[in-house]
Amino acid sequence: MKKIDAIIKPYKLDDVKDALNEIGIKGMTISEVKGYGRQKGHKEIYRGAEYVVDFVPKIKIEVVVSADMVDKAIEVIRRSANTGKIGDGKIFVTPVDMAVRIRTGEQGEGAL
Amino acid sequence: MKKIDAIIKPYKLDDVKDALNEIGIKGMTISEVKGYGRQKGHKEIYRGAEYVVDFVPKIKIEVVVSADMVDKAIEVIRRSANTGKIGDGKIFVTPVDMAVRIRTGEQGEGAL
Amino acid sequence: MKKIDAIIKPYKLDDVKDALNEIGIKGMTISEVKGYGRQKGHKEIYRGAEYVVDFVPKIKIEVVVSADMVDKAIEVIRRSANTGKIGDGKIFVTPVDMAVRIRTGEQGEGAL
Amino acid sequence: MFVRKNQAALFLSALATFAMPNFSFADQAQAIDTGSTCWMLISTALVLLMIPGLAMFYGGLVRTKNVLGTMMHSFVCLAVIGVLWVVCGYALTFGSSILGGFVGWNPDYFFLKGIDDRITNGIPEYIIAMFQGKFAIITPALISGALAERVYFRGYIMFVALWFLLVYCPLCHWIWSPDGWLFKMGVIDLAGGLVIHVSAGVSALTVALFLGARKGYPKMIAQPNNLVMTLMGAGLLWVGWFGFNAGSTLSSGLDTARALTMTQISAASGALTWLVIEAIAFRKATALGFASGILAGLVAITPAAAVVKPLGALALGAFSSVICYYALKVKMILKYDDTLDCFGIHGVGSGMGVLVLSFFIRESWMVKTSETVGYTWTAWDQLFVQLKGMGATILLSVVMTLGICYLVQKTLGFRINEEAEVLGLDQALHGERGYDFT
Amino acid sequence: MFVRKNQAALFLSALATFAMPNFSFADQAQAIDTGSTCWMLISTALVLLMIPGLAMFYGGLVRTKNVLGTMMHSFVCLAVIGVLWVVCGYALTFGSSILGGFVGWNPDYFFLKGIDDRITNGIPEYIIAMFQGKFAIITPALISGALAERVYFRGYIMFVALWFLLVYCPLCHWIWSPDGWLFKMGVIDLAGGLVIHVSAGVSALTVALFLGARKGYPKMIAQPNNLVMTLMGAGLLWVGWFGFNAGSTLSSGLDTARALTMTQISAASGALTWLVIEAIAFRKATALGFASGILAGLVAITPAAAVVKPLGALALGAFSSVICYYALKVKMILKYDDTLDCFGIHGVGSGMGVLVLSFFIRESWMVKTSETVGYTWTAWDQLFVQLKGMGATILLSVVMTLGICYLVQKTLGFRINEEAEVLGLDQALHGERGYDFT
Amino acid sequence: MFVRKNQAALFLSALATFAMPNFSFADQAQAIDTGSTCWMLISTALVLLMIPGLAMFYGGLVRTKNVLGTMMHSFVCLAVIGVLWVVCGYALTFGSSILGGFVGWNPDYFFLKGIDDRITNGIPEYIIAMFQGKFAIITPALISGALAERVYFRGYIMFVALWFLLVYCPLCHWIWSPDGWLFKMGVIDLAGGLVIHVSAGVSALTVALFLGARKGYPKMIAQPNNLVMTLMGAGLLWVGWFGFNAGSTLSSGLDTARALTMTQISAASGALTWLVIEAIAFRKATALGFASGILAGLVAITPAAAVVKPLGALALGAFSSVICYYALKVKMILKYDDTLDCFGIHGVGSGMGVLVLSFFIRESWMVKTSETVGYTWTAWDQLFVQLKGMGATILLSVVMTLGICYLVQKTLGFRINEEAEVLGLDQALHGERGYDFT
Ligand SMILES: Nc1ncnc2c1ncn2[C@@H]1O[C@H](COP(=O)(O)OP(=O)(O)O)[C@@H](O)[C@H]1O
Ligand SMILES: Nc1ncnc2c1ncn2[C@@H]1O[C@H](COP(=O)(O)OP(=O)(O)O)[C@@H](O)[C@H]1O
Ligand SMILES: Nc1ncnc2c1ncn2[C@@H]1O[C@H](COP(=O)(O)OP(=O)(O)O)[C@@H](O)[C@H]1O
Repeated sequence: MKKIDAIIKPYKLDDVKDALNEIGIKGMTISEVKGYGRQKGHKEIYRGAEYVVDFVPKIKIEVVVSADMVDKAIEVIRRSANTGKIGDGKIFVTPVDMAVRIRTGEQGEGAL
Repeated sequence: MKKIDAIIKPYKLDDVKDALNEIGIKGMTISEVKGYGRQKGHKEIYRGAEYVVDFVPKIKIEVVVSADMVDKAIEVIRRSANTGKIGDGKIFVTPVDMAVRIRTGEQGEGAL
Repeated sequence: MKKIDAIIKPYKLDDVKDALNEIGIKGMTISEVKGYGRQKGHKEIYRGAEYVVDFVPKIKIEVVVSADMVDKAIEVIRRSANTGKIGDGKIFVTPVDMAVRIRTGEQGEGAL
Repeated sequence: MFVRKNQAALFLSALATFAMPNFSFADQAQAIDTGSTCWMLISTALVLLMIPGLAMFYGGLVRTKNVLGTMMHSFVCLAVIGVLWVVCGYALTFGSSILGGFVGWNPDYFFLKGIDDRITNGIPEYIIAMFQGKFAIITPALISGALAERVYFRGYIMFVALWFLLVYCPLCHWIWSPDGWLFKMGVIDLAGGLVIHVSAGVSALTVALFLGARKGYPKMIAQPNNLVMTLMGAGLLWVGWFGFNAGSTLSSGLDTARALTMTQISAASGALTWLVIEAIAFRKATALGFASGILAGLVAITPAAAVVKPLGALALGAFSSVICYYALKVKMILKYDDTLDCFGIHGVGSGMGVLVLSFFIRESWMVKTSETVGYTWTAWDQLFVQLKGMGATILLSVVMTLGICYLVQKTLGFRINEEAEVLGLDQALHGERGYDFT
Repeated sequence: MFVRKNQAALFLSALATFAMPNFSFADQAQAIDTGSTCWMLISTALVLLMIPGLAMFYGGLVRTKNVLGTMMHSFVCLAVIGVLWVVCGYALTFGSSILGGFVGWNPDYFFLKGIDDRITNGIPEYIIAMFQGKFAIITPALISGALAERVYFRGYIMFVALWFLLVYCPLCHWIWSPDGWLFKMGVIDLAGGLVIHVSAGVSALTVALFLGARKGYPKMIAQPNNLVMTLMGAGLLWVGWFGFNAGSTLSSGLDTARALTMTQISAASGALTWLVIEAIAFRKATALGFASGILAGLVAITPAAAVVKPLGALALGAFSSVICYYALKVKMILKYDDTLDCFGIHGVGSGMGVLVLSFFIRESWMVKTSETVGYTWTAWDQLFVQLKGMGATILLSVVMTLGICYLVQKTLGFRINEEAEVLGLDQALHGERGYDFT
Repeated sequence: MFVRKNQAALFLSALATFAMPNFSFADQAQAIDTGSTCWMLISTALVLLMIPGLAMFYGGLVRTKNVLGTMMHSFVCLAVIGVLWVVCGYALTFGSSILGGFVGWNPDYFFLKGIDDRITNGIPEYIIAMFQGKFAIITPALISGALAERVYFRGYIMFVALWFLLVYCPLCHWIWSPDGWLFKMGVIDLAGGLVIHVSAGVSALTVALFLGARKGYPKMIAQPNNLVMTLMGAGLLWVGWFGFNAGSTLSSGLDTARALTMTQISAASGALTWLVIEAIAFRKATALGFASGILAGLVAITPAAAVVKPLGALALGAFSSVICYYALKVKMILKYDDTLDCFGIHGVGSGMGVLVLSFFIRESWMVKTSETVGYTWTAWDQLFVQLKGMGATILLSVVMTLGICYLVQKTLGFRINEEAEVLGLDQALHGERGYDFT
């Protein structure tokens, strides 16, 4: 099994979720994160002073999938999260030794 | 060393924390996440319209443990987080190459 | 490639970010987390009762780097996040199989 | 005192209660009634309180990224209309008819130059002017509910300024100025069922249709960022409404007490009704529904507060919640994006009140009017008058608002570009964030 | 004017200050005192402001998942009691005694049918009725602090409705109606130390014991979701309290000024005292403690505001914070779950005020009363009267409240089921979330 | 009534309007003017409302970790100054001159012992005392904007107490007491341009320089935690300001209406101007800028509200926003840390108003004054008087504030230690968190 961390633009979440659903990935965990990178943060104004906010709001999607699903999942995320603009985000794939479903105790892919 | 990511129901946090403490795991990092899966989100009402919220609040516990503690930790989390209802969550185990304690620079298991 | 998870004290974020920038690491993702460990939480008062808050606010920095950058990055984080006081945090290193830049589809280190 | 009630009504209340201001000097023209003056001072403050109240009510209902922009839609009227009112607004509304009665004018009112020591019915005219000004400020702010989350701020400012000059001023003159044609016709509109709520509601619907829906609507689920603040806002609005309605009697007497009483009763009745409807429909009672019921009750009684009695107030509040609730259902079917339901509540609820009040008028009032007109005045006679008033209001509002929308769109721009809409008004137009709790 | 002060006190203030309303007409029955009328209008608005104020104060103290539900506990009284008051509340409280004086009744007050142009002491009776109604609305809302985070909304509504009819109406009649037996006995309770705060506090304790503690209490640490809002609420409560206490003089004169002054002083003194206690106990000064001190000072002066002088007000405020602080300590030992300390502050603090005021009464008042009764009236005589009043209040509150609790539990259900309690009221009962800042 | 306006002005308004309170009894000394009394009661409540308003305004601008501590800086004045005022404040300010006129004293005012049934100009003196007390409470609270996020709470309390005794009391006596030397000189300061805003602003700057900047300033970017609350606060401040300025006429008449009118106009003009400046500078319009413009307009009109006319009010509001905007720019160059710009807005804007009002005074007022002084009184004559007043205010404020700062620093400690500053005031000093939305 592999864990896919996808860091995307917040307003793309629904598209990505639906896209993953279509290829049968029906579980995921998301969190609000802030990103730093090429994409420059926006300007804010405070009593006549203008300053740049370094960190940009992003959504991180964590989804654990069976090895054979990885490429498909990556492809799907790429397509659905892509806007062609700087800051679209990244996808990282990391190994997973084991997965357990707390409710049943099932292990491995059956737990997904 | 292994990293255990446990996604649980928020109100179970204290139980899990205490359970881990009992087996001598005295450090962990938690974050608020939102989950998507079999468990359906709750209904909300807005001016006469009813709609379902897809994502369910969850707590993610990240705890890095020495290899020999993994099974014990999983077992303990399973027991303490279990309610038998859909949405109890998952446990994922991933490999860790190295751990460092920032304060002292200790490396490996000594850093935990 | 490796993923470095650094859990640090919130007010140290800017120092760490700048330090990483200096060694040419120009991308990272951060999130607000809560930590539990040796560092005891602070006391709060509620209508004459005093109680301890177990979890301490921390910032988690996730940065994926090429294998050869890992030691340098760890060293830099350690130095910039260190205050010598309990609760300075941890650095965890985990393997990364693949990285993809959503915008371009670039893979591997080129995606960072 | 004649400004806000048609003469029969006033006359009657005078007979009924000797409620003439108690002057301390022979020279009445100059004598101050400290009590009535005090009530007008505080009523002005109470209506002012409704602006932050409205900003909180609306601001809590939008998405976090638009909270400041939405609140600014209410606040900015304090500045823009606040200044315009002093410059020419009071003259255009309460001056004597010009242009065939389309608006009024009075050089003394231009920059409020000539009223520095004028006193009417024991009340300094300055304070009357300020009180009336608050109504001019809040009306365009109400419309902002319909265009929330998707307009340029500069375009919005141009819109409210023009709307004030081309819709509010004429309408206010017609209905509240002693020589306004609808006033003379005997239209009953104590505190602005037509002048404020129907005009705002109908214009809101027009703007909403002109602008089109927000990106993703209606699929996009509502995400009120702060219903807690919306509740606070509803509370402040209720408080402010006492000044809004009871202050409109321009005195501190029996009619004032009546207006406040009916306002309280109708708001309570509206809130209770909405609660019951939701309890039946969903077996749940939402805070937003409750707040909507409060508003439904308040807008319904606004035109009627001085002429109906407690039973009438109970009825108007209840009717209003029922009809507004279904108006919102209809919106969901027609799928137009009156974002915060300015039309669905202010237009529909207050419109209902303007008409239905005809059937709940105090007997003594009807008797009196019959004497004045010389034949038995029935509810149907009054209803007919009210209908004429509403027709004129709707016509003026729709036509002018459409014209203004096109003008704004062509010049400064009205509907915001997609990128800014996605980013959110706060960041794109105001360079700020509403909250930063990290 | 006689409603809220026993006759001796009134008489005296009249002598001392000629503070009779200044009528403008011979026919006093009909003449309007625009100043006093204005003060009653605004006092009604100020007490209304206390409802959102209380909702904010309480709402900020619960966990995020219950914030809307908790605020609705206050707001819903505006609708439920607001309507009941018009239907029968005013008749049951201020009508002439029936059922051997248990409650009152007056057909004219039924649906406020018969007071459309009635004026008393220069003030339209409508506004008196509305002012009194606000007290009826806020009292059950206070109790909601004791049952926070663990009741069904439907059950809560049934509870407040019954409690209003069976506890508030009788008690209000006994103490504030001219023919109430405790009124005649000379109980001093200007603005509701007994009628409002002791009755609410004692009932709150009863409900808390009946319902039992929340899941996880007391181990579960308190997690106020928004102390910032609690502070705002405390501010609004203080402002509203000026109308609450000073409005209770039903005039705009010397007694009014006295009541407002003592209210201000006692609140300041209470806040300062709580600050000092915490500074000593923890070397910290909490915002919640400060807000609690404000409330402690306000509830303590409520019964006494018109009879004590500044020194007395300083003392009552200070005593109140000390005794309330220790009452909360006791709660932690006994481990009952009066969640937001309605008993610990309103019951204890105001109860103290009701009794201790006896020792701070204005000399002139004592002299006057002595003349009335024909022998030297001492603080101890007054204390004895106050004790009787308190005894009756406690007895009625405990017995009726218990009965109502059982009834509600058996019918609609009162204590919420565990799953919903874990989920939170907002989601389970209202289908909403208080905040969505994402 | 003489307290707040110099005699010429008063005299004139009397002539112009017969605005003498309407007494109901021959014995004027004792007769109550219920209308004016009502306005003073409500004005007191309105100024009280400004404390939560200010707490919200300031509280929203700091970082989350300091929100409660910052709000407490405003709230605690209600307790500390609230009690001190009753004990000796009123005596020190409005008693007759002692110590060569440095302060006043009147044994009757000590603990407000001797005014229990005193009535002046138809208004119970108690309420005058309470109204004046609110000004004493809010003034030190304003200063807290300059020392936000970096002082010990205990040190802050000591500071405000001493500042009240050594700066506010003398200054208030000089300018508002009938035998104050600046009052006699004819300084115009209706509601506290000098007494409140310039004194607070100048002292704020002094404290800011004494304490030095916060850790990380100015590199550390501003992170207002809740601009939404700041907007709410600005709204409440505007509402409260009506009581602040119009209440300062100590009556309910023509001058009152004038004061409220000019206040409304100047605030609107100030807000609009700031909006325009930002639109030009950034092509954006910030909510904070708008709120700052409201404040700029309000502080500028505060000294002038009763003497200028609408055009003057428009001008003062606009000037104020321009000059304040640039004052903030200068701050960024000089890099001193007047954290929430108490000097930059209250000091600069109100200071401008105090001087520039000279050129907008109502003609009739100038005529009248000329008669009084016996030669043609010009704007320049008045400006000279105003300058003297400002000089005295600045001198007293700077010298005393510096002294107090050193004393506090040496005794209880003023500037907080670095660790606590990093941790945040809420956790370190109050043991609480402002929000817990998890
Ligand atoms: N080395 C990295 N490790 C972890 N996250 C990264 C890294 N580089 C970028 N990111 C995340 O990806 C987001 C987008 O990256 P950015 O360089 O801004 O644009 P792009 O994705 O187009 O290259 C960043 O906001 C950050 O959250
Ligand atoms: N494939 C997955 N990858 C990551 N997280 C998942 C995955 N599937 C489920 N989860 C997480 O586990 C939570 C519980 O899963 P769910 O299917 O709802 O119930 P159950 O755990 O009983 O199977 C989800 O809310 C989500 O946060
Ligand atoms: N075993 C662990 N797994 C994951 N995170 C941990 C672990 N132990 C500690 N942490 C994180 O590191 C933070 C600091 O650890 P702590 O023991 O408090 O101090 P120190 O870093 O000085 O040893 C904790 O707050 C927690 O967030």
